[in-house]
Order: sequence, then structure tokens, then C-alpha cells
Amino acid sequence: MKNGKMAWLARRMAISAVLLVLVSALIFAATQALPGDVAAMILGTDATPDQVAALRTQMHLNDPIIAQYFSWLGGIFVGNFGYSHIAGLPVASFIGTRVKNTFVVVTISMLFALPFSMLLGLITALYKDRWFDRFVLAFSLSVNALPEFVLAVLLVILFSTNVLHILPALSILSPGLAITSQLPSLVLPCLTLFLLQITYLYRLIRSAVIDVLSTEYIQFAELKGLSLRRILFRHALPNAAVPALQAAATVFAVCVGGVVVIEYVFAFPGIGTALTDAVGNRDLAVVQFIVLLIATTFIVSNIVADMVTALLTPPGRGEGQ
Amino acid sequence: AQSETPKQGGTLRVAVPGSATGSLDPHRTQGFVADIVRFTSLTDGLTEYLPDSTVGLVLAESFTANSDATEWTVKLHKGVKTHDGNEFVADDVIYTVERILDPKNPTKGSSLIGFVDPKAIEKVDDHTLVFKLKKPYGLFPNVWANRYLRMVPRNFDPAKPIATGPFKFVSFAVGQESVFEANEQYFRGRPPLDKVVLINVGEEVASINALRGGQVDISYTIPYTQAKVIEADPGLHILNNPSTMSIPIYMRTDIEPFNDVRVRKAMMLIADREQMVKVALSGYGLVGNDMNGRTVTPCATSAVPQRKQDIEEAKRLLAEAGKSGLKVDMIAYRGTAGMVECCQILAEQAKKAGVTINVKILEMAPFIANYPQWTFGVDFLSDLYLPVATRSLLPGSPFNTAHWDDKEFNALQEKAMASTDEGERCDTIAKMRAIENERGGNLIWGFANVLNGYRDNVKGLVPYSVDSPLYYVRNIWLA
Amino acid sequence: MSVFVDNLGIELAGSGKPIVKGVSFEIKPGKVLGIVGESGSGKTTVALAMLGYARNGTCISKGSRVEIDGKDILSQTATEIRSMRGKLVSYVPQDPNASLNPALTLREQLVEGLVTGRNKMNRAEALERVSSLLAEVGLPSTREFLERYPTQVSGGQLQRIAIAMAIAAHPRLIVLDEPTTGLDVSVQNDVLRMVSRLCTQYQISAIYVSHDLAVVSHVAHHVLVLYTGRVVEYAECRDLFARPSHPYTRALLQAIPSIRERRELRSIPGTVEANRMTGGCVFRARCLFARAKCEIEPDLSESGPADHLVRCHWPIQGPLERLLSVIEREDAAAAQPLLQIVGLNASYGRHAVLHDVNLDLHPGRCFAVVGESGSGKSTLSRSIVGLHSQWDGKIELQGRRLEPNCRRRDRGSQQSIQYVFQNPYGSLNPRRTIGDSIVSVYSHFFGVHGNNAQRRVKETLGRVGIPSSYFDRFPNELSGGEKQRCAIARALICSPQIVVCDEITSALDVSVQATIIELLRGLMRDGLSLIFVTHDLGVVRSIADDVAVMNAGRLVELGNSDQVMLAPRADYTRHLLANSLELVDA
Amino acid sequence: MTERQLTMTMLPEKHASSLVLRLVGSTRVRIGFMLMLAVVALAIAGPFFAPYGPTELVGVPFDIPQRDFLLGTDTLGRDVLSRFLWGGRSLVWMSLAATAIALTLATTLGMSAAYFKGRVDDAIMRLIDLKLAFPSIVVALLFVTMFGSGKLLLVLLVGISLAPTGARVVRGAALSVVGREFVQHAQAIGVPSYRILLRDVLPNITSPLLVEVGLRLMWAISALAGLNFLGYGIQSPEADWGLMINENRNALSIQPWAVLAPVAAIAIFTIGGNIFAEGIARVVGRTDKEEAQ
Ligand SMILES: Nc1ncnc2c1ncn2[C@@H]1O[C@H](COP(=O)(O)OP(=O)(O)OP(=O)(O)O)[C@@H](O)[C@H]1O
Ligand SMILES: Nc1ncnc2c1ncn2[C@@H]1O[C@H](COP(=O)(O)OP(=O)(O)OP(=O)(O)O)[C@@H](O)[C@H]1O
Ligand SMILES: [Mg+2]
Ligand SMILES: [Mg+2]
Repeated sequence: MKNGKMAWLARRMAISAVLLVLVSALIFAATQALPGDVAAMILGTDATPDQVAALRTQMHLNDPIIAQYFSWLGGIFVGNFGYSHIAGLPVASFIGTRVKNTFVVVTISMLFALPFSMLLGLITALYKDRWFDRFVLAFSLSVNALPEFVLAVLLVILFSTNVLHILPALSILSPGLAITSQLPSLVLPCLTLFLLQITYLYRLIRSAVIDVLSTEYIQFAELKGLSLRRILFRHALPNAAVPALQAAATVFAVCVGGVVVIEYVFAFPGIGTALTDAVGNRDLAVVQFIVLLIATTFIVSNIVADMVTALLTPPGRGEGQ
Repeated sequence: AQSETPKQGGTLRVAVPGSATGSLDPHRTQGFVADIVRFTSLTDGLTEYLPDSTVGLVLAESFTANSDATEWTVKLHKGVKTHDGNEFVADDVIYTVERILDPKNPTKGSSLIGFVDPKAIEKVDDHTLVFKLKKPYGLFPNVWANRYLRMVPRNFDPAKPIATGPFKFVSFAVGQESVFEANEQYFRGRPPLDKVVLINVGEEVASINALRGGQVDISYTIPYTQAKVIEADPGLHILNNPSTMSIPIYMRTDIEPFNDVRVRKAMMLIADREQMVKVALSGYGLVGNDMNGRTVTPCATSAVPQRKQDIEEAKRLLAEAGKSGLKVDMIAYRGTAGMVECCQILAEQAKKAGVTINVKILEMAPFIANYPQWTFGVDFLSDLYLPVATRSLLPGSPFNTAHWDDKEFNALQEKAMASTDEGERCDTIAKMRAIENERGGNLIWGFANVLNGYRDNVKGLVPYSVDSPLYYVRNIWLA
Repeated sequence: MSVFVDNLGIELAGSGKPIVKGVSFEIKPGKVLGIVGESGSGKTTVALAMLGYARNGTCISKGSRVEIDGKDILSQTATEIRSMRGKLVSYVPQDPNASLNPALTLREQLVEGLVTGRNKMNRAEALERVSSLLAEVGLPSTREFLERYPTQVSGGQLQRIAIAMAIAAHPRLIVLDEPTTGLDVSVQNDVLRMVSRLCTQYQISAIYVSHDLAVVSHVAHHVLVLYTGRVVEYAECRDLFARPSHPYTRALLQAIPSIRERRELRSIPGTVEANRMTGGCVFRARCLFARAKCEIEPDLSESGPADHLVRCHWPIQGPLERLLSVIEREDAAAAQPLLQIVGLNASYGRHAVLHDVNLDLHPGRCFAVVGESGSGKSTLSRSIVGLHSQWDGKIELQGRRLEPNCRRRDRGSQQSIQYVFQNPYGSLNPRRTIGDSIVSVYSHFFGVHGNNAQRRVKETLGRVGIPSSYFDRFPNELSGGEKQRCAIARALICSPQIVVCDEITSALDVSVQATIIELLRGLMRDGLSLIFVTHDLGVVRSIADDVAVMNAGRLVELGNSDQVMLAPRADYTRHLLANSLELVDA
Repeated sequence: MTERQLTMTMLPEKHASSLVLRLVGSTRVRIGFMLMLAVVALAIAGPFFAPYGPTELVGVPFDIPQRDFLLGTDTLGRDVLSRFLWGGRSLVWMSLAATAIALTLATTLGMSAAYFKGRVDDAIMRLIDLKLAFPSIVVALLFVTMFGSGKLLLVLLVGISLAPTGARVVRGAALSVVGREFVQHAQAIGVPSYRILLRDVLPNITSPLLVEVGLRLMWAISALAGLNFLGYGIQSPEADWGLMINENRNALSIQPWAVLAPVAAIAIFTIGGNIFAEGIARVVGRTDKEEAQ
């Protein structure tokens, strides 16, 4: 059994590695097709073509694409993620704190969203079609129907500028201080993400719980005279949590890669804006790094979710003993 | 505000538009506002602009020209110390000029002082230099006020920017935040502020929210349409800078369809400038008359009559040129507020004349990749008349987007530069501008004000027309 | 103290439409009441009501009384009812596989009922009790065993665990809802014996719900026959089987196949009308003796001896005339076999399931394959049709060798061998009408479309006794038996030589089973050959010509059915026969 | 009574036409459909009621609502009401088209993976992993930068980016169908795979599919709006709800109508779509449950 799990993990890792290389190759190829390049971006509008050409040579942008790619790929293996020509820094040190920021915010919001969505899913499933369920559904539909940007701005208006003045409007983080010591600045972006996550996750959990509640083993638990609490939390929830976990993994990855809009609104120094800026600036090494990071997050969070799922789900018939 | 005595102390937090560059280098820079605010706090020029767009001395104590303005003697202030305690001397000036003009490492300011040959600078003593020029140059002291010509000491290292400026470098996180502290030894006196924190904020709404929420004291960016909100807030103020910034719509004069002056003129007649200023700039600006230079002080204002919308005449000209029903692509990018909007307004106005303008909004990278080869588009320039003319109206100059090459104009420009007599120079400039109006390649519909927002307790802010007041943070103090 | 139920009714929550009405009975301590009836008759509904439980959308009618040990269950508050469940009255579910939480260990599920509610124990006590209970039901109580998950033990073991749970708190009443359905015969016997023993030992009353009359006849002291929510007959067990009085009870008994003789089965005409209590006798529409008076519902009244209650205006006295026409079996004409299987080995991955299976099927005959669950019967039949392709050996159809995978087989053999599935609910596409489903099969083989095809399909539906008005119906508008007949029609439309039937009657009620078996018998007369897979020896006896007995993937006995049933040679066959329950002799 | 009559009387409501009838009978379906229809109608008929042209410059920027401009003006001093009335068409058709593309792709891939199993399944799932691991925002940025923000391209991009997760859902749903006996039967008699997928599998996964319609419609709209936010969406001066939100977002606190009007329309459209899809899923699901009995 142990061996089987290890083999499974090893296989997943191998596939993931291939996947990552593919992702990086694709993105490398794609960025080559973009008009303009980093040299021209650095020199701006007043550069002469000669100057641009000189800078291109200096940055090895004239090397064959394959060679560029492999030199970059080779760097990865020695922990060198390339150099951001725009920032004038190695990518890792340029992006490092932003990566941390993004992960902190997404993780915090997720840590709240998961238990809350479980609870909410459980309650709404239990009181299916009653007013509370309908209210929560209406609320979640509305939250989801608003563009992220509008949602974020509404929260700012509510908590920072127009109605209440209790939270900072922007997540201005001092790079010198630990992000954890600047929690008030994180509240609004976390809240925005939290709302987006919970409204999606709770619906999944709700329907999973409804499914589970109609199973025979819940009916049997009921007939055994177990307390409602035990039935819900011990019998129903673990089984209902599985689909939500898988979704949570995807949501986590999506949030890591896709909170650009929120980063803009809160001036949050995360990787989303860094990515769009890097694409705009043709800062290839940064694009590569972030895309790979997002891809890795996606893969790792999925593997983790699969492992947790495997823990939660009992062996199938005929498996193990 | 000016009359009060500045109070010392405090940390000023400024929201500046985002930039991903990691450069603190005053010369090799992409030149975004954030970059400029940073390096102008750390460095000084030989001269600098004053709020009224005249030029004041900074590191230079005096400029003396020979009779035909081909040789300029510059005397430096004595006792100016860099942040690490070294004396700032003539060698540093020469180093800086060489650095700016280094052909291998192009810099933003190089075209401004293309007339200077670094080898022909003579160091007389540690505080005296003589610039020998090939051609006469009457406005020599003025040129050094440009923000891209800041002085750095020898062996300047952009990673540890040591210079002479009013603030010293503390920390810098690329695209995020930079922190500077007061230079106690500053030769013009320690600045009132203890510390300056520049925060990158990419999104306009965000920076306004930060200002309203009290997270910053100054927001560089205030969209025109938001000025009302700030003004309505008793704790906040708008600083309305009558900037020299123009937003020219260029038409390439060397290729179809705008090589025909009648087509260019038709476009100029199509534009309803009042509406463009009213809409694109929400009225925060001045109507233009197809000639550069919002102000040409100390010269007199132009006598050329203001061009007005005249659709019939435009149609007639187009018909005459055989270009009725013209269809043309127009390239815009989001350089500064009002740029994209003015294109869209022109496109709408052009419909009345049967002209179809298809506005394409480009990203920076593709825009730059083909710059300045676009046929029709919009750009922005922000400087006094002669520097603008030098860099964007002469053949081969970097921003000559219209590819304009007018013999008469070129000669006049040469004359204006060489002239040491103000009256003569003013006459020349007036002629140059008249030519621009008559057959230039730029539809200059207006000049944009620049709005900054600040909190009540911020003092010492005065409107600038050439630069931004934020390039002079040393004047600011907190009540 | 005993169990006393009076006028129990369960109805739909919204409309108040009754599901079960007016059920009354009494059970003495240590006695077992059997509740029998066909699918949907309300057995489970009644059983659940004993625990004060009504399924979602239903509720227990006012005026119902369920008294256990002197306590009126239905008048208690919800929390009190909860605390009585498992303690005063407990439940053994029909399908322990689905009823135990797959995500919790056996230990947790065994203990959880004991450490809560009234007389709760501490964990150590509970664990001790659990191990004595497991010993009681014949299971190990090792740590290792207790830490398993439900999926890691067999069905029989699970059912014992469920029974252990039920008796854990020494309840006064234990409700067993079809506890042995789906278990192998030998396991079923063990469980039955255990139930009887426990009830006597602890003086627990029990309700034993089953659709299998033979089983009930072996455990119950009293039997209650339900038909669409009404009690039609209630009597002492022996008395009921000796002198069934209600026409329905009698018809039901006549539909049961027997191992002892090969006889024609008699089905009940029509189908069960669920939830229709329209006023008259509930059985009148299908009753051979129905008359005008039957429009008035008869009372449940005594017939013959005291406490033999029947709900019929014309109860029939006297024993059931047992022997219907016994059918003689013809011997195989020693012709060339239609289908020949030689040295078949099949496996799933590395797990070998069939070992060296050899058999011959002759034209017009029925070849039955019997064996317990997991013996490989389905694998064999799926290998024949090519739905399972991981096998080697040889399968020849009229001397032509068949490809393992059905997709590689030629049209001819795809057409000649047809398969009917066990589960009638899954075998028809729920999104297509019956007609559409069958027409598409016909067009597929014969390229005939439109009216001609429709006519042909209607004809075939007629052959299996489905009126042509069903042509435009969707499967969910059909009963299980009708669906299975449609599935047979879908096989017949291909003009096959062989139809492989995999337990096609095991999901059906006996009366429906009888219809299907007789239908197949008729088709065989027309020259069709059958491979008939089943675990029910009675069914084998009634239809098969030849029998193969399978155990663990091997054929342990092969022969004609008389010989195998009457004079089994293999030990295993004898074991099977010994454990198969027949109705107790009157 | 004959058996025939008997079975007729005892049967539940008819199925075929009854599905449609039941759908119409469901409050959710009706409400959802009405909401969607209202927005579609607004999008189609809106232009006929617009007081000004969609690009006409009629006032100063961000003027508040008044008699001439019932919803005020926008960033270029255009009439918000007119742009609002003009602006539904592109968003409505684009989001519907993107949803259709996403679902078509998802269904094809998901069903094939579930049905063919083994290598095909592996290949499809890895392809999906690849697509999922690749941040869609980057894909969009790259393609739009290369080919410009044509509507067709946007629709394709959004459609494709929404397909993979849908394919997973479809695969999950299809897995339980492809094992069913009627599918095996079709295989056993050699019905071609495409026909099995189309006739046997597809109709049986409609209920999860319909739920996906709602979700994906919502995501398609928010993806289109998100692209607009980054400046990669539909370009001015066209009137489009997504673009309106983006153009006027800075003025949310001074002239909220320029943003809120399109936001409200979009919200109603997506909420309607969700309620509609969920209503259908409920009805179909209930029918399925009855079938399972
Ligand atoms: N939750 C429910 N809501 C409505 N009707 C129900 C519900 N549960 C069961 N029924 C109906 O009640 C009737 C009796 O069902 P019940 O499960 O008691 O039958 P049963 O005799 O146990 O059948 P089986 O042998 O199939 O288990 C059936 O017609 C069924 O359709
Ligand atoms: N898809 C499968 N994968 C792996 N093993 C299987 C599979 N199907 C069946 N088996 C195994 O093959 C053996 C024979 O199964 P099969 O279904 O043929 O038995 P059966 O005699 O039909 O049993 P039942 O009476 O329960 O239907 C069993 O041990 C079963 O666990
Ligand atoms: Mg039952
Ligand atoms: Mg089987």
C-alpha cells in the first residue's frame, strides 16, 4: 500500500515535471511572437535603432531562440531563474516578496473560506429551500455576478472611504516589515478573495451535503439514534468535503494566478500585477518565472488535494484488506 | 502658504504612478513619473526650473558666455558634499556629461546636449569648467535644468545612488516603495521633511482612495474627472499645475495621406478644440493653436489667430486633395490622461467631415517597437518651446513623429538657439510658431494641466509648469 | 411485555395520500413477525415506522400507535425518539454495504451508538461490549479487524456487524429489513439461524421483512402479507403457508419456483399498482375471483381458525393445489453444438477470475450457470458476448472462432449472440423511448428505417407481451418487469441464435420473475438457445436443460439439470442445495 | 379491466412532453428565463429607444443624471443611457457564444475521455492539466497582444479557457453513464462510438451540463469583463457593457450610473442564467431520480 502511494506520487511528479517543461516551452515560444522587446522598452521612444540593436546583443536577445531557452532552462536547475532586465535585478530577488505577499493573502483567505464554506454549506443543505438558504444563495449569486473590480471597490467604499473608515483602502506593504505584522492592510484584499471563494465553495459543499444526506448510511445513522451533531459533523461532512477539497485546490491555484484585478484596486504588491507588467514590458524572465510558479502551484495544490482526498476516502472494495 | 515658515520633521508619503523599473539612475531611465520623482530627490542639476518656468542656479554658481555664445564658463558652488562626504567638483561634471553622452549606453538626456563634446570640456580648476561648443548656444544654462541632466559624482553606482541631492537613499523595493531620508548636509539647507516614502500605485482609483483614506499625503495622479471629489473634501486639496504638457496629434508629413498639407490642415479644421479640452481634460487645460509652447515667456504671446472648427472648409480641402471620405488608422497609447480620449473625440468629430478614424489603442511595447514610424497618432511632450522644437520638430530628432523637415523652420531654430539676445530670440520663436501653425505636422489641440492631490497638512506645494512640484520635494513640509 | 401496533398508517407529507394504511399487529417477546410483500408494497415503510421514522416527504398518520415495552413511541418528542432508537428498538438495514458509512472504521461505527443516549457507557465498556457482541455474531474482535473500513469486509460480515449493532443495547424490538437479500445462500442461512437464536436467547421481539416467502417461512412465527400498503392476510406462519386464504397470497406462492421439480410457473396477471388505495379491494384488478362486491373494500376478518385474518370477501379455504403441470425435459440431440467454449481463462488485470472453463451449448436449449456471488458467472457471460475481452482460450460460434472484443467481431456474431442485463433499470436509455431504442437496434442490423422498422418492433414487443402503446414511452414509465421484457425484445429483434441472460430476474419480484421465465420458455420452443446465469437454484430447476455449477472461477459440476439437482456429484453442489431454502412444507 | 387499460391508469404523468411541461411549470426556470429574456430583449431592442447615438459626444464627462441625460454622462461626455441601451448586444452574444464553445469543447473532450478510457483518457486529461496549469490570463494577454482584440478571438479565448474544468465535470458525469448497461449493449452490437456518445451518453448528462451552463455563463461574462479591465477587451468607442464598466470605473464614486447600469444588467443576466440552469437541473434531476426508483 505504502509502496503504491509512493509510486503514485512519483508518477505524478514525473508527469508534472514534463508538464512544467511544456508550459515553459510554450510560453517561451509565445512570447517570441509578441511585437516589441525588452530592449526597446528600456530605451524608450527616443532611442535610435542602433542603440536598440546594441542593447539587444548585450542582453543575448539575438541568440537563437532554442539556445536562449535552454540557457534559461539550464539556469533553473542551479536555482537561477534569470534576470529581470526591467528591474535590473535577478528575478528571484525581484519577485520574492511579491510571491510571499500573494501566497500569504490567498492562504489567509482560504483558511477562512474553507471552514466557513463548510459550515455555510452544511447549514444551507440542512435548511434547503428555506429562507436562509435562499438568502445565502441570492447573496452568493450577486457577489458572483459582480465583476471582481466592482466588488472590491464597493468594499473600499464601505470600509475605507465613504461609509466607514475602519480599514486602510490600500494594501501598502512596507517591504522592510514582515507581511504578517501588517495585517490590517491585508484585510480588504483577503475579504474580497474570501467572498469570491466562499460563494463558490459553499455551493459545492451544499450540493455535496445534500447528496450525502440522502444516502442510506445517513438514514441508518439516524436510525441508530445518533445525535444530529454527530450525524452532520462525523458522518456527513467528511464525505461531503471531498469534492470541495478538489475545488478548493483549483480555487487556490486560480487565486494565486488570477488576482490581478484585486491587486490593482488595492495596490497590492503581488505577482498578478507583476505578471501583467512583465508581459507589457516584455520582461521575459519574469513572465517565465511567474507562469511557472502559477503552474507549479496548480500542480502541487492538486496533488495535495488528491492526497488529502485519499486520506479522507476509505479504500475502495477489494483495495487493501 | 509661502509666507509660513516651514516646520521641520515628519514623513511624507506620496503615491506615484506605478512603474516596474528598478532604476534609480537619473540618466538610464524609462522616465516614468515614479522614476523621476525618485532621482530628482537624490540628485541636483547645474540649474533647475522654477515654478514660473524660468531657470534657477543649483550646483552652478554662475554661467558666463563669450560673445557669440560658443564658449561657456561654469563656476560650481564650493563646499557641496555628496552623501558620502566627498566634495562635488568639476571632474564630476565632466564624468556626468560623458556618462550621458556615452554612445554605448544610451540615455534619455543625450539628445538634449548633443551639441556638447565632452572632450571639449576644459577643467580650469576644481570648481570651474569651460564648455567649448561647435555652434553658438544662447540658452546654455537653461538646458541644464532638464530633469534628465542631473549631476552625479564619479563612479556613480545606481544600486547605491550617492549624489548631492536633498535626500539620501534608504531603501528601494522595485515597483513597490522607495524610502529616502533628509540629507542633513545639504548645501542649500536641510530639507524640512525627515523622510520621504514613495509608494507605487498603478491604479488611479487606488491612489485617490489612498489619499482619501489617509494612507498617503500626496497623490501624484488625480484624473481630471475626479478633481471635484477631492475639492469637495475639506481635508483635501488639488494642486492645479499649468503644465507645459501638450498632447500633439501627429501626422506624418512624408507619406500618404498627410504629406499633402491640405489634408493636415483639414484635420486641424476638423478638431473642435474647445470640446476636446472640455471633455478629454475636463476643462483642465488650455486650447492649442497647432503650435508648441503653452507659454513662451518672457516673449509675447502669439498673434496668430486661433484656429477654429470649420467642417466645410475641411471638406473642401479634402476634396481638393482628392481625399474625401478619408479612412485612416490612428495609433494611441495610454501615456498620460487625455491622450486616448482626444483621439476618440477627434474620431467622433471627424465623422461630420466624412473622415473615418479608426483609433487603435496600443500597449507600450508594440507602440515603441515601431516608434516613431506611425503614420497618425498621438504623443505627449512636456517642456519649454525650444527644447521641444529641438527634440521633436527637427529632422532626425528623436520625437519627430511627424517626420517634419521644413528648411525655413530648421534655420530659424538654429538662429534661436544661437541667439543671445532675448528680443531677437522672441522674434524668431514667433516666426517658428507661425510656420508650425501654417504647415506643421502636429495638430496641437490643447495643453493639459497636471493635477496633484494633497492633504491639508502638506505645505510648500506650488504649481509648476515645466516640471512637477514633486520633482522638488525639498520644498515640501508637513504642518 | 410485547410490541403492539395499532392502526399504523404512513402517508405522503403534502397530499396526505396514504402509502400504508391500518396496519395492526402484536409481537410477543422472543417471537418473530414476518412481513412479506412485493416491491413497493410498503414493507420498509412499516419497518421504519417502528422506530418512529418516516422517510423524507412522508409522515406517520395521526391515530397510529406503536407501543414497545409499554412505551408509545409515536407520542414522544423528537429527542426522546432519538434516544430510544438503538436502545429500545433497533434496525438492521437491507443493504449494509450502503448503510455503513464508508469513511468510518467499523470500531467507530460499532461504538458510537453505545456511548451516547440513554444508558450510555464509557469507551472502555463499550469496546468490551463490542467484542462480546462480535463473538456473538461469529466475527473476530481483533484490533486489526475493528480498524477496517466497511469496504474491507465481505457482505455477509457486514450484515453480521449490522446485527451486532442492533442487539448491542439489548433492545426490545429489532427490525430486520431484508437482511439477507443479496447474500449468498450459505451466508443467508447462517444469518437466519443467528437471528432466531438471538431472539430466543434475549427474548427480543423481531420484525423480519422480506420479499422471499421461503426465507420468512423459516424464521417467522407470524406472517403479515402486504399488498400496496394494505395488510391482505395475517396468520400464524405454518397456518398461512398451509392454508393461504387470500387470492394474492395464493398467487404469490404459485409463482415461486421450486428446486424439487421442474414446473411451470404461474404469474399474476397485470402489475402492481403502487399507492392506489381507491376504495375497493386493493387486489381486485388482478384477482381471478374479483366480482362487483370487490369495489367495496373488505375488512380484515377471521377466516378459518382464530387469528388467521384475511382481507377478502371470498377467502379460499383449503391448501394450495401445489402441482401445476410438471414439464418433461428433453435430452439434447447430439448435434454439433451451437456455441463451444474451450479452455477459457479470464482475468481482470492480474487477477485471474475464470480458470479453464469448458462448455457446449446446443441449439434450442437452456444452459444455466449457477454459483455464488463472485464465482465468475458474469465474467463468463460477458466474455461470451465480448464485453469482457481479457481472456484466452476458445469460444466458437458454429465452429467460427470469436474475437475476444465485441467491437472486433463481425456483424453476424454481434447479431447472433445477444445479452440481457441483470439490472432492468440500467439496460434501457432513460432518455429514449422504448420504441426508439429498439428501432435503432433493428435499423443498425437490418438497415430498415421508418414504418417498416416500427411495425417490426411492435410485433416483437407483442411477442414479449408488451402492448404496442408502450412504443412511445420512456423507460421510467415502465415497471421493472416490463423493462426487462423490453430488454428481451431488444435482444429478439436482432433474430439472435443465443441470448445470454445474466441474472435477469434477480431484481424482480417472484410474480414478475414467473412471467419472464415463462416468456423465455416460450421463446426456446421457437428454437432460441439460452445461457441463463443465476444464483437461484429454483429458477435453474424450472427452466434449465443443462447446468454448470461454478465455484471460484471453476466449473465444479456439469450435467443435465435433473441429474445435478437430484443427484449432485460435487460437494459444492450438495452444499449449495443444502443451503437453498424451500418453502416449509405444509 | 384489461391489462392495457390498467397500466394506462396507473402510470405517472407522461414523460416526453412532460419534461417540457415540467420545465415550464418550474418557478425557477420561469424566473430565470424571464430575467435572461429581459436582458436579451434589452440588448436587442435597446438601440431603438436610445435618445442619442452610442458614440455621440453630448455633454461634459461624468455629468450626473438630469433631464437630458437620464443616467448622466460617461467619461467622454456621452449619454450613459444611450450607450447602455446600445451596449448589450456584443456582451450578450459574446458571452453566450463563449459559453457554447466552452461547453461544446468540454462535452466533446469530457465524454471522449470517459468513454474511450485508457490512453485517450490520459491524453485528454493531461492536455486539460496543461491548459489549467497555464494561467489563462497569460494566454489571453499573449493572444490579444499578437492578434488584437477581435471579438471572435475574445470569444474563442474565453471559450477555450473555460472548457477544461467543464471537461472534468462532464467526464465525471459521463463516467457513471458509460458503465451503464444500455451503453454496453450498444457497444456489444457494434454501434459506432460517435453515435453512442451522441445518442446514449450525451442525453444522460444533461443535468450536470445544464448546471455548467449557468456557471460558465457567469464566468464567461466575468472573464470578458476582466479582459476589459486589463484593456484587452472590446475597444472604445464601441458601446459595450463590459467596456462601459471599465471606461467609467474611476468615477464609481462620482457618477456611479455609468458603471452600475451595465453592472446591474450583467448581474441580472448571469443570475437569471444561473437560476434558469439550476431550475432545469432540478427538474431533470427529479426526473432522473424517479427513473432510478
Ligand atoms: N420518501 C418517499 N416519498 C414518497 N413516497 C415514498 C417514499 N418512500 C417510499 N415511497 C413509496 O412508498 C411505497 C412503499 O415503499 P417501501 O420502500 O416501503 O416498499 P418496500 O415494500 O420496502 O419495497 P422493496 O421491496 O422494494 O424494498 C412505494 O410505492 C414508494 O414509491
Ligand atoms: N471490473 C472488475 N475488475 C476487477 N475485478 C472484477 C471486476 N469485475 C468482477 N471482478 C472480480 O471477478 C470475480 C468474478 O466476478 P463476477 O462478477 O463474474 O461474479 P458473479 O459470479 O457474477 O457474482 P455475482 O453473483 O455477485 O454477480 C469477483 O471476484 C470480482 O471481484
Ligand atoms: Mg424495502
Ligand atoms: Mg454477476
